[in-house]
Amino acid sequence: MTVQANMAGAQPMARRFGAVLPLLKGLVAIAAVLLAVELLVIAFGIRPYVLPRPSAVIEAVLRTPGAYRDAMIRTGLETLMGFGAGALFGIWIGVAFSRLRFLRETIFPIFIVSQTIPVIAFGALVVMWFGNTILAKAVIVFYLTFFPVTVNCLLGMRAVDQKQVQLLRSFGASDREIMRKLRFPTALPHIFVALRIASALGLAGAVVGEWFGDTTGLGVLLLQGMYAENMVAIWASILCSAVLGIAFFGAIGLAEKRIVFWGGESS
Amino acid sequence: MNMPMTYPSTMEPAMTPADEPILDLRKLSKTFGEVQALDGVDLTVQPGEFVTVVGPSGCGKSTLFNIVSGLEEPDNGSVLRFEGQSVHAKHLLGRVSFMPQRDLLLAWRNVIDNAILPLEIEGANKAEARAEAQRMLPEFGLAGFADKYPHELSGGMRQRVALMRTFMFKRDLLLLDEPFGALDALTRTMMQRWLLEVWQKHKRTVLFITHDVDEAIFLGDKVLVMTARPGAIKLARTVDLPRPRSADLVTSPEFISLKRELLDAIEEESMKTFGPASH
Amino acid sequence: MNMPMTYPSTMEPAMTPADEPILDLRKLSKTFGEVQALDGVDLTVQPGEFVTVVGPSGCGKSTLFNIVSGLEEPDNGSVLRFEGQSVHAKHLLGRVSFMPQRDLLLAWRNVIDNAILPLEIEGANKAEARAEAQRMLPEFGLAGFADKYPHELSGGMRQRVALMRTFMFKRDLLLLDEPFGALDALTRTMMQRWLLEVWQKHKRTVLFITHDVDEAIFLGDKVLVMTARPGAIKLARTVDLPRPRSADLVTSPEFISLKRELLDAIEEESMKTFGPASH
Amino acid sequence: QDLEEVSLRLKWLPQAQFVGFYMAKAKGYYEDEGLDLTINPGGPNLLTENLVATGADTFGLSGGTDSVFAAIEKGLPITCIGIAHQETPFVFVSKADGPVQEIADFKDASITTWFTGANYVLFGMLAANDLDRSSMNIQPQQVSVTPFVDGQVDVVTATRYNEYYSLMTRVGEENLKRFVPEDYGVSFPRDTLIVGNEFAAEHPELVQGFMRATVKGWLDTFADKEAAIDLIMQEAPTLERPHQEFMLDEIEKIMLAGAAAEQGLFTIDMDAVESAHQILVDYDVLGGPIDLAAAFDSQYVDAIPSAERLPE
Amino acid sequence: MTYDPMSPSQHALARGVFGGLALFAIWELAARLFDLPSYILPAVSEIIARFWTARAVLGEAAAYTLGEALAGYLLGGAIGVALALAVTLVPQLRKVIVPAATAVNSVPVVAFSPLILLWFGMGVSSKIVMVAVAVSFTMFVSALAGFDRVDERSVNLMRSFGASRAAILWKLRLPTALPLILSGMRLSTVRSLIVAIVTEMLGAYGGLGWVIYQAVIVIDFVQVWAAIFVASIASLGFFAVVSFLERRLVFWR
Ligand SMILES: Nc1ncnc2c1ncn2[C@@H]1O[C@H](COP(=O)(O)OP(=O)(O)OP(=O)(O)O)[C@@H](O)[C@H]1O
Ligand SMILES: Nc1ncnc2c1ncn2[C@@H]1O[C@H](COP(=O)(O)OP(=O)(O)OP(=O)(O)O)[C@@H](O)[C@H]1O
Ligand SMILES: Cc1ncc(C[n+]2csc(CCO)c2C)c(N)n1
Ligand SMILES: [Mg+2]
Ligand SMILES: [Mg+2]
Repeated sequence: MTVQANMAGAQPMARRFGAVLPLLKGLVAIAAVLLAVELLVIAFGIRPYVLPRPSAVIEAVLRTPGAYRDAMIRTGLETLMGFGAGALFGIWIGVAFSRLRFLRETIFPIFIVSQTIPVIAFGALVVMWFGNTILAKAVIVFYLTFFPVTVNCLLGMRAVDQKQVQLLRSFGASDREIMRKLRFPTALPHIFVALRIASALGLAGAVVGEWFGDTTGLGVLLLQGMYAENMVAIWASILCSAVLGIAFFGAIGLAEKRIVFWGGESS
Repeated sequence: MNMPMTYPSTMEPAMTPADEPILDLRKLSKTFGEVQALDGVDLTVQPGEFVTVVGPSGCGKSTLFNIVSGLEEPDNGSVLRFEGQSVHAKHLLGRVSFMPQRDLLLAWRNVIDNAILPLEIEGANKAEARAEAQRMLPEFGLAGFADKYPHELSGGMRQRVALMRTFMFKRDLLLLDEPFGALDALTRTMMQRWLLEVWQKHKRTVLFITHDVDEAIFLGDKVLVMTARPGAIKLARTVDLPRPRSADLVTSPEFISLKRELLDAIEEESMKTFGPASH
Repeated sequence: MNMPMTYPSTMEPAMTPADEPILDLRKLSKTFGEVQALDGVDLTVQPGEFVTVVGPSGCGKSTLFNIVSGLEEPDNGSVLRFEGQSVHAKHLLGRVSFMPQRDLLLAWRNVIDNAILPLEIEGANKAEARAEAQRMLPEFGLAGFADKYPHELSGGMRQRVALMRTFMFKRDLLLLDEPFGALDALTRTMMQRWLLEVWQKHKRTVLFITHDVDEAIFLGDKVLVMTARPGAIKLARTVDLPRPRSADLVTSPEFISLKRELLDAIEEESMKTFGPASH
Repeated sequence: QDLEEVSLRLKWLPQAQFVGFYMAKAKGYYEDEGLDLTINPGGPNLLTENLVATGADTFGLSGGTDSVFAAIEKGLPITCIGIAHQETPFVFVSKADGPVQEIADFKDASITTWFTGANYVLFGMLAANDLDRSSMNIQPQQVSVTPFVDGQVDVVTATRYNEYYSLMTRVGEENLKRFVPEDYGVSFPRDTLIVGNEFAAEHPELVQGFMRATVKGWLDTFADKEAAIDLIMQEAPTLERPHQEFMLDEIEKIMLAGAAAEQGLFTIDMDAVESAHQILVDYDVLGGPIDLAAAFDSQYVDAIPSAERLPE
Repeated sequence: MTYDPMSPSQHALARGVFGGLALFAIWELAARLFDLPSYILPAVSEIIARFWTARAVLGEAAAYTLGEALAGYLLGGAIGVALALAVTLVPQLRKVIVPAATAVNSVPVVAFSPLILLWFGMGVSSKIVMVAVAVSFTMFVSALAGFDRVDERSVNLMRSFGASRAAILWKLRLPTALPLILSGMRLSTVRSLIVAIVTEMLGAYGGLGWVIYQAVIVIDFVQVWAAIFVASIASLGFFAVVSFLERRLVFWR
């Protein structure tokens, strides 16, 4: 019993520490990798065109830190807006679809087909409809993120143990209550899996969205580097994308740990 | 020590308002498409009684419970009377305490919140429900575990939480569908003894499904043996063993002779299911 | 009918080449990091003997089996003798037939191909192995199920396939770890009787883990009770009941008195695990 | 003062090639003309003509005469109101010590070019020099000039202000040989200013104002290139300044070449337009001749005296 | 009586077809009613008519793109499974490879496109590499989840039969992971085509992306939409084929 009490006390601390430690480890690991690449490039005399020295890339970022910071903020914001809306809509439509079979069976196939269309192919349409606003990018991110969320939300709701539904019904629960107290929580782990997938997709959407004529953002920097054949600039943009991507992924992971604390295995 | 002795079947008439059984099933049948699960079950349960049901796998025990808890409607022609009134099964939703074969705890709710789930659905005040559950914890051997989540509990503990949830849903009739089926034999013995203690204190009517003849005799005032599918009541035996019952009861001669009789009846039915192909 | 009567322990000396036990464990211990799972197990098994082991949950039964099947090395200082020779555990890999707690059938193999898995690994001719398995099917109650896949079988059938797989791996010593643990009480009874038949025909040595005292007595020539963790042998009792054993044995006085004795020993140990907190 | 909200869609991302527009905006010239102008960059797979035609943008700096022809042929309601690049901004480049020394050597060479307009320039050059391109090895060119640098390609296409700079820095100008289209009888004016027909019909005065402000912006740019480069570096800080400086020098030359040398910036040289048009008709890129008089409207540039369109 | 809204109704297919047709009808109506020019939104009938007139070009482009996508898909699948296998067989590698793969995956694949185009040129190889990069992570994650599902007790059982590591890999680990590997393969189909098309649009010698790119330049938006439709159909076809294979191979589900 005392052991358990100790454990209970130690847990929050371990949790807090547990969040920082991997971060620290990760940073050390990244530094090590960069150093290794640096040495490799120098040792083998790899042409900057094939692979520039990491130090040169970092130097490029530090030369115009404002530009990279603004780009990251802009791309990050686009992703965040579209992702937030996509996640909410994805869940909402997933819940609706799980209840309204007619709607699901009529509209879901269209959603599926829509996801086979590469966004870049109708960039012009997006610009025509939404202009060169941050909204346009958010819409693209939204388009890419809501679908996996809906799919997994449905999947998660289907994963509900029919016996648990019956139990709740035997307590006199309404469909609404069953949705709130059982189906949705059961679907949460699946939804988080989708969110993780969607975060990478959404970021890609934001970057591609910026290729449709935009002034700031990582996609813009990437294009600029690409057409000027500026390898250092390309790598700098990739580095920033990586930082942003990892941050998103990590944030979702943290949220998942907090929200789906039970680990997703239901009984 | 002598009060409990007189507790079971002998006390029934005194406890019932007017000799009225709490549950009365007649010619209860249930067909799923091609499969006839139940065929003319006749069964009465008196208030305060502990009735155990044994029967071969797939004979329709869970189906019977699903009907009594309101989850399924029986076939036409079946008679289902509850607390003296003829009712449709669906009217029983929310009126009996049902504990399914597995614990079915919600992984995202801690012990307390799992236990108060039925009260929450009833619309009870959450804080009050929690306080009440807190008070009940020690009795269910869960003192100090209020804030634990199901994945932090052993199988026996989870089962106790599920039982507590069932008890918190204060209905006169408790349906327990193999609550100890998933536990190992030793943990199971512990849980049986404990269940009897709790039951004796709470004085509820219990209908209890099990596969285990020892368990059926050890717990019940009355043991029902079901036939192979389609299920019906093959045999009903009153258990005239004194309460409180202790572990060494299982080696007493009365116990053994009752066990013998029930085993024979079950074996006969089991053979029908197993058939000769499976030895 | 009288030949089998004389079959069990009384026959042992005659069957053993030179009084040599097939398995001989002395001071066997096993520690996992902080946890001491086994502490000085002493155990001998004679050829042809059916030894059953009962003990509270987590007392180290599976660990014991893992060592004897060669999957884990015991701590230093443990003595492990197999067929008269002192061996390292790992040398036992492939030398005993091991059946784990669950059936662990491979979902993508049908009944026959699951059964011949160990022969395939031994490098046997597949066609021959299949033919042999075909011949064995009826005996295992699986006639006509050769081409079925595990998901098409009932729990009892799956368990029989797993047992058949174990028997096809022809080793002198069979280790069965709660083979019927997942089955319901009635199916279980059927399987026990059937196992005895198969065993008596194949004349193998069996070490059998169970939680169920009835099962341990019903099957065994000798019943071992293990202590709570760290596990050791608390009690060893020879079962002097005639073979073949029939179902009504469980209500015989000898059976009951042995059960009483074993139950008391187990309860004592169980209490240590359960502790007072959990009732 | 009520400003009309309008936008200009560029053909590409901010760089010195477009700095005159940024300059005009920074100096407030557009506001002076009653315009609240937003400059929208372009991108791959964006077509300026398309965005202007749909009204998504008011003005555009589009690909060039070739893309204007295509747009008119497809019925897009746009008009070209000025031409920025008076001569072909592309050159074809070979190695000074390589196998391609004169245009006749193109025959057996491996050539890459952009199939976004530059290909017609090349085809015209080859035809004008009696070379049969159907037997030649001409491949689409990728973003990178590295295949040329590495010797996998003999002739590469380069904009004079962009890829040529890369080639100079990587190979050295002395090691390069340029084939300038004008030297081979072909000229493709590019970087065309366009406007939507509806807008022009409703607000001719605003179109005129846009033109005036734009010209002023460019003249200021050429007058103080240092300030112009500062401006563009502010707009796109990750660009390389030396490259942008080089680009602006080249752009100045291209914008003030040909007819513009006399008549000033954004002159529409109909002779050059017609010759480019003829090449596209000859190659069946266009289904037939288009109405050039309707597609190219000089009134707005012509309304600004040449003297005001030329640097001092 | 126990109506489960999650299960498909018997009208599922009809409803799906109805939904598609309804969308097309609205689209067609909108395009005709508002007399939308093709550079805003061409009518469906126009697009479908183009299928026929441009069937040679579109068919060839689709084959080109499918070829790239398939090659990259197989390459990426092999890399993903091989990595997962390495991580499973050499547990020490897990701590290195999993975070590294996650980090690489956090970078949008398109961000690598300039590099890949620069390194591998405009030909099919750059498309194949891009698709492989995009597919390999999904496959790695799926395959790893599959290998992780392998029950240690089953491994022990095989060991007790005297099985070698290779036998355990072949007879146990791979088949256990197969369902998840295949579901990863199924999920990767659509993505492989999209990535191939996106990369083609940044520079290529052929393929649907290239057709789209060219069509935009000559302002032929009917062609753009026709190519998009073809891409959609190709994606769905690819998906259907892999789903079919999956059902065939993982019959025990
Ligand atoms: N919803 C249903 N649809 C079709 N058949 C059903 C349904 N529910 C139960 N059955 C069938 O009815 C029969 C009785 O099932 P039931 O679950 O009541 O048996 P049981 O006695 O509880 O078995 P067990 O001891 O294995 O729990 C079985 O053959 C089962 O397959
Ligand atoms: N690989 C291992 N690492 C650490 N601890 C282990 C390991 N294997 C077993 N243990 C511990 O050793 C003890 C004995 O476990 P074992 O599985 O042998 O018990 P058991 O008697 O088979 O239990 P059960 O009846 O539940 O099957 C347990 O406390 C268990 O947690
Ligand atoms: C300002 C600017 N305009 C055009 C090109 C050349 N170019 C030729 S093809 C193509 C698209 C990708 O294939 C581009 C951009 C350039 N480099 N920079
Ligand atoms: Mg049941
Ligand atoms: Mg065990």
